[in-house]
Amino acid sequence: MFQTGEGASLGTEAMPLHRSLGLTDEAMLGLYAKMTLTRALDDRLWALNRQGKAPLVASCQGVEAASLGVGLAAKEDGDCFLFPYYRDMALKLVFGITPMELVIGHLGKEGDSFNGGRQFLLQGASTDRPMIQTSNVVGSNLCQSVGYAIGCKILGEKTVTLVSFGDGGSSQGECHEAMNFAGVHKAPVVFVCYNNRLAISVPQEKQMAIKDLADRAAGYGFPGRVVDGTDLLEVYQNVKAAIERAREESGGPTFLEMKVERLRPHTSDDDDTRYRSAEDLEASKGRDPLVKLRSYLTNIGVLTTSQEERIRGEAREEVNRATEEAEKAEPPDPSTLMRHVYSP
Amino acid sequence: MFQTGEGASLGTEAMPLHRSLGLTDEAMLGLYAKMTLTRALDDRLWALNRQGKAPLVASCQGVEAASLGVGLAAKEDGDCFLFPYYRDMALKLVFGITPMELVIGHLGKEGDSFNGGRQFLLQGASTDRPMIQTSNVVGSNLCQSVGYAIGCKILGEKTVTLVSFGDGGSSQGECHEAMNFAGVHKAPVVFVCYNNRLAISVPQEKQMAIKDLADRAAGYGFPGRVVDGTDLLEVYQNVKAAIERAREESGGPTFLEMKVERLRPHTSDDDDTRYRSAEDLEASKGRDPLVKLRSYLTNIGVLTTSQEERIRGEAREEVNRATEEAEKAEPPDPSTLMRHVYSP
Amino acid sequence: MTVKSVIEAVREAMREEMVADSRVMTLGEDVGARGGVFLATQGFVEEFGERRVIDTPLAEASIAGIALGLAFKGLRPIAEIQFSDFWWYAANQIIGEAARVCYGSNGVLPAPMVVRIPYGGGVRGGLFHSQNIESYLYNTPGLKVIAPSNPYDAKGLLKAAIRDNNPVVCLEHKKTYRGVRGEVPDGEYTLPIGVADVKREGADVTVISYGLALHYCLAAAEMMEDEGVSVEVLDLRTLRPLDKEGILASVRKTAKALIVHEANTTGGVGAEVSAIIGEEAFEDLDAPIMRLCGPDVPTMPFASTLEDAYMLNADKIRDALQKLAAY
Amino acid sequence: MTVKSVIEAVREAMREEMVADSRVMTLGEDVGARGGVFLATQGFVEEFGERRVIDTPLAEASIAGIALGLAFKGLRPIAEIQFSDFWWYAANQIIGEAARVCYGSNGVLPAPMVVRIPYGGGVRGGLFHSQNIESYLYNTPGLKVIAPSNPYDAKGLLKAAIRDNNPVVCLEHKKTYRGVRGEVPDGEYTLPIGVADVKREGADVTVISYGLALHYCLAAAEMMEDEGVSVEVLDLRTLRPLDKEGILASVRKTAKALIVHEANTTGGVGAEVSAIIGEEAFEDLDAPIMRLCGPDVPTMPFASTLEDAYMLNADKIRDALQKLAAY
Ligand SMILES: Cc1ncc(C[n+]2csc(CCOP(=O)(O)OP(=O)(O)O)c2C)c(N)n1
Ligand SMILES: Cc1ncc(C[n+]2csc(CCOP(=O)(O)OP(=O)(O)O)c2C)c(N)n1
Ligand SMILES: [Mg+2]
Ligand SMILES: [Mg+2]
Repeated sequence: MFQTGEGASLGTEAMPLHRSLGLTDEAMLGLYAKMTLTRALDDRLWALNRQGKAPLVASCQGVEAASLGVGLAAKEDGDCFLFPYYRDMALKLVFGITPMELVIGHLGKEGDSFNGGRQFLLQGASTDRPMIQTSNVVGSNLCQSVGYAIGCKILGEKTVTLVSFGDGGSSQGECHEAMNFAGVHKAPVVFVCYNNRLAISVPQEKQMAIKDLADRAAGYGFPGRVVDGTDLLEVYQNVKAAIERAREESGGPTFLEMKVERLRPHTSDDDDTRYRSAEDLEASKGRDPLVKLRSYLTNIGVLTTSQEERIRGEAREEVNRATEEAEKAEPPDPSTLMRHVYSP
Repeated sequence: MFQTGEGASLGTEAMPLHRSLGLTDEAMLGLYAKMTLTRALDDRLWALNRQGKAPLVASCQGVEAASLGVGLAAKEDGDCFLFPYYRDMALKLVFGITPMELVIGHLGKEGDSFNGGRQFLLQGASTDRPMIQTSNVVGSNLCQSVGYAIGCKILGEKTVTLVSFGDGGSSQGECHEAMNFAGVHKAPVVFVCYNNRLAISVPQEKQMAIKDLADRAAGYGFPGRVVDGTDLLEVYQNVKAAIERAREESGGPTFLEMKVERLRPHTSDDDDTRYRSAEDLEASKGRDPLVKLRSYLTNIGVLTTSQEERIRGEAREEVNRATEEAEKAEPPDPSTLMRHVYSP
Repeated sequence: MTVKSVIEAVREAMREEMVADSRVMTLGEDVGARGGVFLATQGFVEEFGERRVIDTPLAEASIAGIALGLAFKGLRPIAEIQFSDFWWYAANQIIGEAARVCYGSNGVLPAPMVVRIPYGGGVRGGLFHSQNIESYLYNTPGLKVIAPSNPYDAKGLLKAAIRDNNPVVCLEHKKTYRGVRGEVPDGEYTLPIGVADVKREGADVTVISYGLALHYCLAAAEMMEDEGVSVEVLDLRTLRPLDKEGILASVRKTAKALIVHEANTTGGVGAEVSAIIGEEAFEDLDAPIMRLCGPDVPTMPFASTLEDAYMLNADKIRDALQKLAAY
Repeated sequence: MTVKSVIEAVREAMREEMVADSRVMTLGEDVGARGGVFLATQGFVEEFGERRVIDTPLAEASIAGIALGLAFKGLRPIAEIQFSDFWWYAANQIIGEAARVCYGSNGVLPAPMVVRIPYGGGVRGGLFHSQNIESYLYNTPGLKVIAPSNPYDAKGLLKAAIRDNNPVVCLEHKKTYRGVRGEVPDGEYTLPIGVADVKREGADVTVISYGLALHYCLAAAEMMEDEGVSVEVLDLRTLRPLDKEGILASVRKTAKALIVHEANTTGGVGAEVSAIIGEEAFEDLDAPIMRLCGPDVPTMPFASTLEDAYMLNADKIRDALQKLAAY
């Protein structure tokens, strides 16, 4: 279990950390609302699965702070391109993807903006979001993202590419190839690894013989950092710095290992009691990023109980609206099956 | 260019290094003879290529000390299994493969002991040599060797597996997967990487953003060492230690990066003047492992001029005999084409 | 005889072989405590221990490559690729290496390994949990490929595969895992690899299939019976080596052939079956050799309507059989 | 018109496209200072610089994956896989990803990339420098596959491939690189992907082929002419999409078809061509659909005798044509 170190950002100092990072109290409330919405949506999707409406759901509970922090830093930067992975719901919400799009994606209905109901949630691409997530193949987005980043450099553009993946994904050969290629070309890319110590059921010690994946970066000639991925501000700070470094002439890639948690089974198809102890799960819940952010904001008096209730109520309403609308959508017309095998 | 460090093993100390390593003067002369034979054979094969008889030759000049040192340590150990690569001629000679087998392998004649003329030199397997080299696919022997090593462990055998490959091979995704798997399972395996700073024409700086590949081992939880691969005794010492470590209960893999040289073009098909400066080649020649061993033995008075001449003469004769015999062999019977697609 | 599901038969086949032969072992993602995502190895790690049941890192190339190395050492590994859609990473070790090793060593080095791969659609898996990969495997000399359609065949063929001295890919259609049940003998048995099986005798048309689609063919044959057309249903069971004699015998009898599979049409197993018939039974044919195979799109989509449009069913097959019968 | 070799035509096609469109670039092992091991990119790094001519690490998965990422960014990468035998590592990015991207994004995301792959035997390359990999590519929806046999086709098709908005694999037979020369127009031209070409008109038998084998077919047709049999030689040129109409038109004319390729018989392009004919030209046929393709062993061995036993030549094809003509 990852322990928040001494440099932990949470606390009740005179000058709260977020302000010293240039984030207003209002912005923080907005972020708390985003995280609350993410959680509510995630719960709803799980319920939709149990109702037999959403064939598969991969919960993002435990990774929200990391994903939101990545999204926030990238969005604020204004010139980032993303290759996210399946637990990046928070990041996607930051980039303006609506709850209704997210529900539609899970139902496989007409109007899905990333794949027209051909793939799982938000895999594919849309015309107006700086984001590509081609497939379910763990690890395959890594080389693609490095190629994209090198492409930006070739074209003389300043865009920084961010790619996210799990501890499991780090085992893939392509992860090595991508990091190596990025190192050689000082590609403007940030590798974001969400380490929840599990690849479905396989625990970290069966995946690797090291404690910190961040240590691998040295083998590729660029920095790697361990980040408490349940701490929104620590994530934000680190991603921001990595984006800046990526853009510098003599900069290049950074590897950020976000120590996160998995609060749910791997997906709605999984039964984690087969392999995970109740204690381990409890310990994870003790690091719930939403609880952490709430305590931080309450402790420093930025979030009041009534605000909290309002935010929670609004999230619930938004999720309800999204679900209703999405459920009304029709499935795609079967006659479209043969379309778009090739691009004109 | 790799510089021999302060701990360099060559010199004329009162107690020459080889004796302190348990190698007699006689053994050293035998090793010098082996390396001389390797060089003579390599020259002959190149000539056979130029005569249109050997379709392809990959010279081992520059890697002989490393390959011989690996072979010596493994052979002496008595319980090692090898997954060598194409420049490992010296190692193969140590393991009793005859010059005649080597020439036959290059000509694709009947009697080839590893593949019956179906593949390039000594790819395949023979019934009585502890050695498998399945293919030309750079990197593909790595996972296989780790599987073999884990198999030995499962069966409770004490065999140690050694696998060799080039700096180019280190870039393959499978190299990462193999090292990671080996780390997790503390597999009794020694990774031997011959770094000649070139993958055909691609120089090290375009292959990786680091100076020493040995640094990567830390990312897999086992030790990595930089070894002067042109120094037979330094190689021998390090491989011996790695074999011992592999066998220990709490031991496991070691990664040995042998800094070697490439004294010839990549293969007989290559024209290295297209991409390699004369100075770079000259500098490499300054680290010729055969010259280095000769100086060492001459300086300490173990090798005299007349012995040197005798050894060279014997090598020439042996190569002549092998060539004559091999050239007499017939090509395989075409009717055998369909055999052994499947094992019974 | 006991009625079992395909997944039970698969599990039983592996378990029996692991009990009988200590060299048999299994490795793959989540095959340990999780028992595999489809529970094919449920209880194995408890029974056989972590040395013989290895939970691997998420890295398919190494799963296949390590298995090959284990085979070289004399073990008999059963590797699991969690979903067919992820097999591409393992292609080099399976096709490039394992299938070439025996030939490339002039017969000296066998590669006795099994790669189990759950595959196929109709499970709302979308583009990356539904792929049919047969057409990338059955064309490989040195490899054997089995694709059983029911529990009896699955158990008998998988056991034979584990004892085989060659690399064998076992393609298990995910939708048959729990969806297809059938009788399995209580005692020990194996089935020969490379032998097709007449699942239903008939005189007028032969329909050739395998895997999940075979069941739709049987249902369609039933419908045709009502229409007075007698359909023979041949289950290929093994995709490499194809049972040429079995195929030709049936087609020579009925003089009409329809090949049915879920995989894309172009280059699928049906292409080779058709070519065999067109080459060797030309004079016996009364009609064109027909195929009813997957449309040429990159796998069935996620949306129910699109998936249904892609997938086979008994009606679609009956329509094709009617056309062929009427020819 | 100037007489050129295939490798010169390939180089010229790339160079012209790189001059005309700054988005076109190339990457692969040794494509820089070395100019590629076959010299396809000779002089490129000097002319276009290291940003557009990237010497990559030895890692095929990344070569394809990086190329795909570059394509996403709007560049038009030409990736070189040094030898077909090593393409397996890139299979996931080419087949698993690139070929599925347009469909999987509902048409939003094209993947304009070319993967050039030298392939084929007869060069004393043994099991790992000779492979025919067509049968693992032509069956892939979303991918295009070209396999030119001569300099004119190579240049025209490769230029079209570079301008295509889809992933295109360009299979270049190594033995044609310097072994086949022919006239190439001096001006700008492209050839349409997906159109076969009648390389020789004939009336009695159609022989369908591509790549190096096409030349042996032409030589065999010549021999048959002397025997009074008129052979039509159809060059597929594109393996996906296959030119169904072109194939059927020729076969309907001659009523007899022989398919010839170097790749293994089972599951090869010939299987699909045969199936197309057996399905759609059945009534027009006067004889079985014959194949003369590579024996089903894992690639041609290194030894000259074994390689010759595997490889096609004009005599072998003439023998097959004689049999078919006499049917
Ligand atoms: C190449 C590949 N192999 C296997 C799978 C099946 N699978 C889906 S997610 C997963 C575990 C991923 O673990 P990790 O990368 O740590 O991400 P997490 O789910 O823990 O966030 C596996 C094995 C896959 N999608 N892709
Ligand atoms: C997978 C693969 N890709 C490409 C090649 C072609 N090739 C053969 S050797 C070689 C360079 C190998 O470099 P390195 O591993 O450093 O070994 P060295 O030849 O320098 O000893 C290349 C690219 C190959 N054999 N296998
Ligand atoms: Mg994880
Ligand atoms: Mg090298």
